[in-house]
Amino acid sequence: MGFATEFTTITLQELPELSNQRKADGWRFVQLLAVNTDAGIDLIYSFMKDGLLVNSEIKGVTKDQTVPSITNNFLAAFVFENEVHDLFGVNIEGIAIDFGGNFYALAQKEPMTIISPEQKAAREKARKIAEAKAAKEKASQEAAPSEQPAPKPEVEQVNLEAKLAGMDPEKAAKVRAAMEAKAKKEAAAKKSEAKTDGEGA
Amino acid sequence: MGAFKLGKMTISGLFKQPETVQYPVQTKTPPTGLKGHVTNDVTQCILCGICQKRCPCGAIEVSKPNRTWSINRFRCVQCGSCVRECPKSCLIMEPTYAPCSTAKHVDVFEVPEHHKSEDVIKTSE
Amino acid sequence: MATLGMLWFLILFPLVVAVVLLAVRNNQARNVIVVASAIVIGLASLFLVAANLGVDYWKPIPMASPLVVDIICMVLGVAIAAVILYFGIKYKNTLACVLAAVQVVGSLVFELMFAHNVEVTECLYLDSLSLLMAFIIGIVGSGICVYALGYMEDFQAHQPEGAKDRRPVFFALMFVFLSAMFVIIFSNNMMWMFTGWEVTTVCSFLLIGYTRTEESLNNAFRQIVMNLIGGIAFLVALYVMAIEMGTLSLLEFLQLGIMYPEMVALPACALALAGITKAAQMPFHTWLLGAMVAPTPTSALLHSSTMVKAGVFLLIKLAPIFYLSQIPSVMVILVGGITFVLCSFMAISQSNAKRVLAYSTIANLGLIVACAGVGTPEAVWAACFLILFHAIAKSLLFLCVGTAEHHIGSRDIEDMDQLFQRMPKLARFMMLGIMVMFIAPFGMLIAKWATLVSFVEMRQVALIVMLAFGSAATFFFWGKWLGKLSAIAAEPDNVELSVHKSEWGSLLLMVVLAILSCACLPLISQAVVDPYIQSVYGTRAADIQFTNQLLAALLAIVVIIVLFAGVGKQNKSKQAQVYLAGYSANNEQRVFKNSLSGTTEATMRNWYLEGIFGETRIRPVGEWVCGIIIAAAIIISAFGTSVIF
Amino acid sequence: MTILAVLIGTLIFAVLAPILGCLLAGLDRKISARMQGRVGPPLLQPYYDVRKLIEKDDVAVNGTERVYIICALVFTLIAGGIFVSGGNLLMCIFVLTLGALFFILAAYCTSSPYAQVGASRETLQVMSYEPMVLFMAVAFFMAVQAILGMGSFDVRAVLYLDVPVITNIWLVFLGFLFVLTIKLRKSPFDLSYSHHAHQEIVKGVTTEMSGKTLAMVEVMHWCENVLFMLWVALFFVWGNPASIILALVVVAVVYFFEIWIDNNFARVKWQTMLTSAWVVALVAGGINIAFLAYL
Amino acid sequence: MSYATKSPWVIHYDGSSCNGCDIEVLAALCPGYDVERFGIINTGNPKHADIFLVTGSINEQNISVVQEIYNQMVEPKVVIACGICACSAGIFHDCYNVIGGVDKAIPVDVYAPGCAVRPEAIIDAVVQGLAILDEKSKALKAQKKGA
Amino acid sequence: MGKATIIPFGPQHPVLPEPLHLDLVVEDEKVVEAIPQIGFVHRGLEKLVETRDYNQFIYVAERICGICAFGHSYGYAETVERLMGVEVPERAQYLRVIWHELSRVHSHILWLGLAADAFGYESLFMHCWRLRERVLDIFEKTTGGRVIFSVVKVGGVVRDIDAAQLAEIIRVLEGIKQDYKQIMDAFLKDSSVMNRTVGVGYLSFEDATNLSMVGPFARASNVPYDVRSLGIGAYGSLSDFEPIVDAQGDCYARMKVRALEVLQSIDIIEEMIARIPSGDIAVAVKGSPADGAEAACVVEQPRGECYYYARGNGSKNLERMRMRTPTSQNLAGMVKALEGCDLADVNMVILTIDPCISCTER
Ligand code: SF4
Ligand code: SF4
Ligand code: SF4
Ligand code: SF4
Ligand code: SF4
Ligand code: SF4
Ligand code: SF4
Ligand code: SF4
Repeated sequence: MGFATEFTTITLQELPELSNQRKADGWRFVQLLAVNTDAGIDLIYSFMKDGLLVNSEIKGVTKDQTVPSITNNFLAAFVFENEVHDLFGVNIEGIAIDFGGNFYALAQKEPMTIISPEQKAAREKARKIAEAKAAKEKASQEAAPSEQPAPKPEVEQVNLEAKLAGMDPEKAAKVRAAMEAKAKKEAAAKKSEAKTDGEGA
Repeated sequence: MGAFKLGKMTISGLFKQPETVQYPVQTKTPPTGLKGHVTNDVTQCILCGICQKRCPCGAIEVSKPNRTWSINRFRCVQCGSCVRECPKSCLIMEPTYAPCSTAKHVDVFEVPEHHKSEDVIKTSE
Repeated sequence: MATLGMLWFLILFPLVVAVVLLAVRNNQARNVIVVASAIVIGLASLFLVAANLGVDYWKPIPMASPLVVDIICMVLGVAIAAVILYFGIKYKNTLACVLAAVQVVGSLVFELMFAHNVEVTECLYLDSLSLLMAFIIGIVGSGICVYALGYMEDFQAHQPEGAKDRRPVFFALMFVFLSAMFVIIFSNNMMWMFTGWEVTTVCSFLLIGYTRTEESLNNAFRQIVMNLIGGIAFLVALYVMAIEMGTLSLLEFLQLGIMYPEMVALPACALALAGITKAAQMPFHTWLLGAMVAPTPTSALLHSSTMVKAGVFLLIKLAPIFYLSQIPSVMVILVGGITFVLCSFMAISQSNAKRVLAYSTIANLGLIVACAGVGTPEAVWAACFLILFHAIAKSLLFLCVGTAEHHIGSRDIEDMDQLFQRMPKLARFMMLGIMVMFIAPFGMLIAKWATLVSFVEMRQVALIVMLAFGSAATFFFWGKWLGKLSAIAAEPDNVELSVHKSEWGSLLLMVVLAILSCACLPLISQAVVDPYIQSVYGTRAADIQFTNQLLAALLAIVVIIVLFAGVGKQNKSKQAQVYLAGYSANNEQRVFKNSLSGTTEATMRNWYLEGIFGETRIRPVGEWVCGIIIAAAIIISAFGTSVIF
Repeated sequence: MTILAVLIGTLIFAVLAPILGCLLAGLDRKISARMQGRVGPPLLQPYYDVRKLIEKDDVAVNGTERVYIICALVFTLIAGGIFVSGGNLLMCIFVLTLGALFFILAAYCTSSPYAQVGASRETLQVMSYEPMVLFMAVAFFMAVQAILGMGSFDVRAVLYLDVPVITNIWLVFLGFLFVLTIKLRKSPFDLSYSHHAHQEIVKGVTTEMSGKTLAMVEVMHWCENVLFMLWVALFFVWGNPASIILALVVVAVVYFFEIWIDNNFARVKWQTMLTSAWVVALVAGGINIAFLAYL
Repeated sequence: MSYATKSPWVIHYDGSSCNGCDIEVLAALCPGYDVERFGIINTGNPKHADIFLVTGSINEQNISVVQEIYNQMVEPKVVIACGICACSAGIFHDCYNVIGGVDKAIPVDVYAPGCAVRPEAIIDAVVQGLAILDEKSKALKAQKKGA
Repeated sequence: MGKATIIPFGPQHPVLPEPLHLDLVVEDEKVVEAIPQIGFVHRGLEKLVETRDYNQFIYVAERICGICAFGHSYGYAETVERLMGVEVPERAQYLRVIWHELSRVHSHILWLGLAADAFGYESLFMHCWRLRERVLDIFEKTTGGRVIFSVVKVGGVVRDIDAAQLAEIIRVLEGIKQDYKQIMDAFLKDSSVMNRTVGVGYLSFEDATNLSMVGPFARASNVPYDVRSLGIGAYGSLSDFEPIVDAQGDCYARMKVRALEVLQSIDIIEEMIARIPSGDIAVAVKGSPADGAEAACVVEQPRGECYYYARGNGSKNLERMRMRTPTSQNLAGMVKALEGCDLADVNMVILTIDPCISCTER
């Protein structure tokens, strides 16, 4: 038996159908996970049969949408559905063993949806890299992609401001201070990282 | 089925030397590479800060202005990545674990000035 | 002659009171009458006991059977049958009707055709056993009557609006019942005894059916049917006695029996059957369980600490015959032993306090029956003490349960959590009652000990085995109840302040009796029980050395002091929380956080071991085995008798 | 037997039993440890434990618990006293049972879920071993009767025997050894509370006890254990003083055997305990007694 | 020396440990190190314990549990934080549901570092804890006498 | 009849090595209802990917749990390697399997010990842990740590095991095997143990498949699923691998499956050691996972299949890292198996899924 993974995208409406189908065909429920993205929460349902691991992804579920529970078919999902509800704030309806938002006692509500400055920065950086890469590729086909220069602090600043606009002023100030320190460190770190990466081989 | 399946082992236990390491009277000889605690051979350290950056716990703090290298042993998880990443190989994983204490503290090492260090940075730049 | 007067007084006075009570409808007046007459009866019986303490001889009181009494007996017999027939027809119970008809015809025929030929010269008698019984009936029985006053008031208050107040009948019945009991224990003339026997049956029938609910009627009929069977057996014995032996005197019968044990096998078996039905032994034990629907605890109490005692009383009287006569002895021993062990087992599976008490009653009666069956002096000694302690402790317990029921609204043991705090005094009384029932150094266990010794000496292996297992079960069901009561937690409401004075009075009486009887065990042995044994067997019997009795009494006093003076106080230690796995919500009240983020109270339910000791498993076994034993014994003895004659 | 003798016996027992019991417990832990391939605590560890418990702060769930425990301890000592003074074996058993009842009540009175479940189990344990213990006493009586011609429950009767009672009642002795494991609270019958191995009911009966109360419980168990060993010895003593040595050897062997059992069994559930103890009692006790009765 | 030091009974609670430290605590009780040599017994019941071994860090949900167990222990008592998580929350210190080391919930007497904490370290920590236990025990005695 | 006995079970409870709470409703010690609650160990470590780069996060990953710590670092590395398309040198793959199987040996023996403790067999518990100590010694000698090793890195491993040490491992394992067989006898043939395990906590094959159970828990209900048979990494080079299954479905079967897996693992280790190739133990890993790249992988932990998922965002920090551990999958089966067992069996049944709350909640 070999092992293979597959990623597919489905819509929210197709979920019950998928769950029924998988049940009928004797697939094993592997897991449910959520990823917080700008567009909403991605839900990934994984099923497995004969070494084939299929991950079906529902992109960008928003707060006002309700996701039907699949515990009618796969009871084992109750753990993950409760978890996704508590940590990501996804509304899941009809969980067989529903802890009603008390699966975890948490300091913050829906902690996984809070976009930390680090995550923000990382996404930003990734976007820059991607942009730069695209630009480079366009500019010259023969050059192999190489290390990017560190993102310009100004650009980051702009982005940050945009993000902070919505926050309450006190918090925003804090974040801003943190970001400044972060940016400075980042700049220093970028250099050392480049170096060690080179030496690591 | 049957009883006293462990009978032989329990009886023979009476006549055998127990396998207990009678610490602290007796100590095991630490094998090489035992993850005990991290120390810094400060004569080599160039305060580059790589260890600080690599540490997944933020247990190390390198201060260039004060010329100190400090480690919070109550935060270090002995992952050894600082040791592996230190460019000067001045970090050593000692095979003895950090002592217990009634209060948490940070171990601070003063890093003396040494000329060579400047060269190293230059060459590697 | 003074004694004779006393006996008559004890028999007749309650009857008079009963008649008066029937007429009185005023609560106040009834209270006064009941209390006063109870005191009179109590004092009279006390006086009787005091005056005759240490009678170690048969004390037949010469008095020819007055014709009046015979006629009264006959009339009563007919009246009883009439009552039963009336209810039997009214509620369409054919079996009861048939049995009643059989009985009334049988007894009429007997009296008209045979009884006249037999002259009984001493109709009443007195010995130490009767004294003991008189003490129990006079003190415990009348104490119950007093208790019933307060109890029935609450009971009436709980009844639906406009329900008929039948309390006059109720109290009249109680006193008739007392009178009938006195008749049973004092009569040498078996005819009289039989009449008293039937009167108790009917009184209890009426008391059980008091509420006239379907359940109570069913149970009342079960009682009457079973006891009529016993009555008919009694009648059979009378026939045999009159026809074959030409006597109706208990004393003569016993003397004859001792001389010719084979000859009396059949009447002994028949009388034993009568005793067994009355003492609610398997397979007839269900009537006593059914009796528990009667107003708690009044009639239950009559049944448990007095009426059933009539059955064992008769059997103990017959003990010397059992000692010599094989067949009835084996039957009584086995039925008693099996009843003891199986009912002790079944008590484990009960959570209704009254049913536990009922099973325990049946079990203990079983033990007494077995002792009677063994028939040695030692066994009889033990049986006497079993009767005494059982009567006192059980009535105390029934009273406690009744009072608790009225104040916590349930007779379920599961609802008696923390009674120790909710009803501090009552709980201690109950705990004392329970301890007297099952644990050394208290009376019941000392008596059981004597039982064991007598069994060992008689090499009754089966009985030893049954006793050992039955006692173990006894420990379990009492122990767990005791535990329920003793629990302490934050439960501030003391709900016992509204208990009636009359109830406290009777409770206190029982407690004092219980304490005295335990503490004075050696004295009672010497003053009452030993003389009886001496009179019957010509030897002294106590199997338990005096020092051991004394030691037991001393220890009992220690425990009582601890119970009433030692426990329940806050000492100087700091208050600690109980361990709730680190997840308390309100530790004082044993409330913890639950899985769904709410709170739950940690509660404790006793064990019932339904799968092992459940009624449905055990009952059929007991009923069949005992039924077959009885049938076999009677058939064999009947056959044997016919061969002899 | 006079009350005075019991009193003196109790005093002697109260002094000696804790000392012997403590040493026995220490030995037990030492040997168990070795059976488990480890070193184990010092011999006097039980003594240190109790001393420590006495030093602990005085804390209780309610004031009643300790009263019950004091009673339990006192009755255990009296039971020992009755035995030591050569008194009635049945009385000794009954008084010990009274002690057990108070121990159970102490647990119930706390209204702690774990202590109460422990108490229920303890009650069940008493129910399980009680028949066999009674049979032991009965068999003792009958054995004395068979040897002397006159039965007696008195412990001191052994002094007049010319053969030990074991000769007549070895089957009962075996049955008694079986329930002894329950009484000693050893695996597989350590249901109500266990000295070791973690239990689903925490510390069962003793869950709520601490400090001095717990210390008393420990001492009580030492005394109980000594008393049980005396019971064992009873089977092997006769008129000859040398028999005491034999009895001591047997006691040592029996105790060692119990330790070994303790280290070789999983804890059973109550169903198994109840049925096995009763079956053993019925078979060992019943047969042996029947034998004595009809032969 | 008070007897407290000769019979230190422990209770272990797993705060939000990764199990690494838990099993080392258990391992210390097992033949490999056999801390019963010092009279240590793992009681599992706060009422019987003198030393509280906590592994793992404190979070929203277990803080009350740790506090309750601590409160139910009878004086004199000592708390030992076993492992980095218990000392300072270590690698998890910036997790959203982690409050911090055990000292955020109850007073800690000895910190035993290590990830996972080694059985030897636990033994060392207990030995250090015994000195503290002894002091507390003496203080309690003095206070009792005074009262 | 009357009310029920309601007992709070955990979070602090001597038989639960980890915090877990149950509201237990029992009658005569028979469990009528058991509602579990977790959440006492939840730290939220998946979110740490935002502050640790993918190299550092491996130290977080192995601290998901200290028992199969190695498995987590291995699974994590494997997933990230898939994400970034890194080819791991063969020797490193073999070394990973050796350590991983050693972890299984230690974990199963540990579990057997805990099981023995659960049914009140203290000396058996002690002997299990005595043996386990020898496995830990191997770890200490080869990795420098007893329970958490930090020997895996993305791209390979950080330490090699030299030939002498490999021989030593074989020697120690043979020694363990001897003692272990006696212990296994006690588990599988001792009547008092069987009395406590046979028929307890039954889970049928249908239930096990319907509930998607994994690991020994499922295999004891005859579900022949073992990730190792998928042949990921060096497992692919095993001469033969058959998952150990048992049809009995009760606690005894689960014990048996685990007990036999210890021997199976020892065989695997021996085979790996015999065939280990020489060569590098790591490759250099450069760059960052691409934005939006996804990878998933499964690893057979001692407790069963563990699922890993990683998503990159173009930076050195992952966008999302997720582990679904065997315990969280098996919780549903545990609730099912608890139905109608005795109070005394509760800890036994809970233990037979070998719960690791730590990794369930992360
Ligand atoms: S100079 Fe080089 S070594 Fe020093 S901090 Fe900068 S990058 Fe690191
Ligand atoms: S030890 Fe704490 S501060 Fe340091 S990196 Fe880890 S989580 Fe952060
Ligand atoms: S060993 Fe690991 S945790 Fe400790 S200081 Fe070094 S990098 Fe940090
Ligand atoms: S990495 Fe090495 S040289 Fe650099 S600061 Fe740390 S210890 Fe010093
Ligand atoms: S408590 Fe119940 S049974 Fe008693 S009188 Fe009131 S209603 Fe009737
Ligand atoms: S408490 Fe636990 S670890 Fe300690 S001896 Fe008992 S079973 Fe073993
Ligand atoms: S210190 Fe390390 S081993 Fe201990 S609990 Fe924390 S992460 Fe786990
Ligand atoms: S399954 Fe358990 S042992 Fe394995 S990693 Fe998870 S928590 Fe640890």
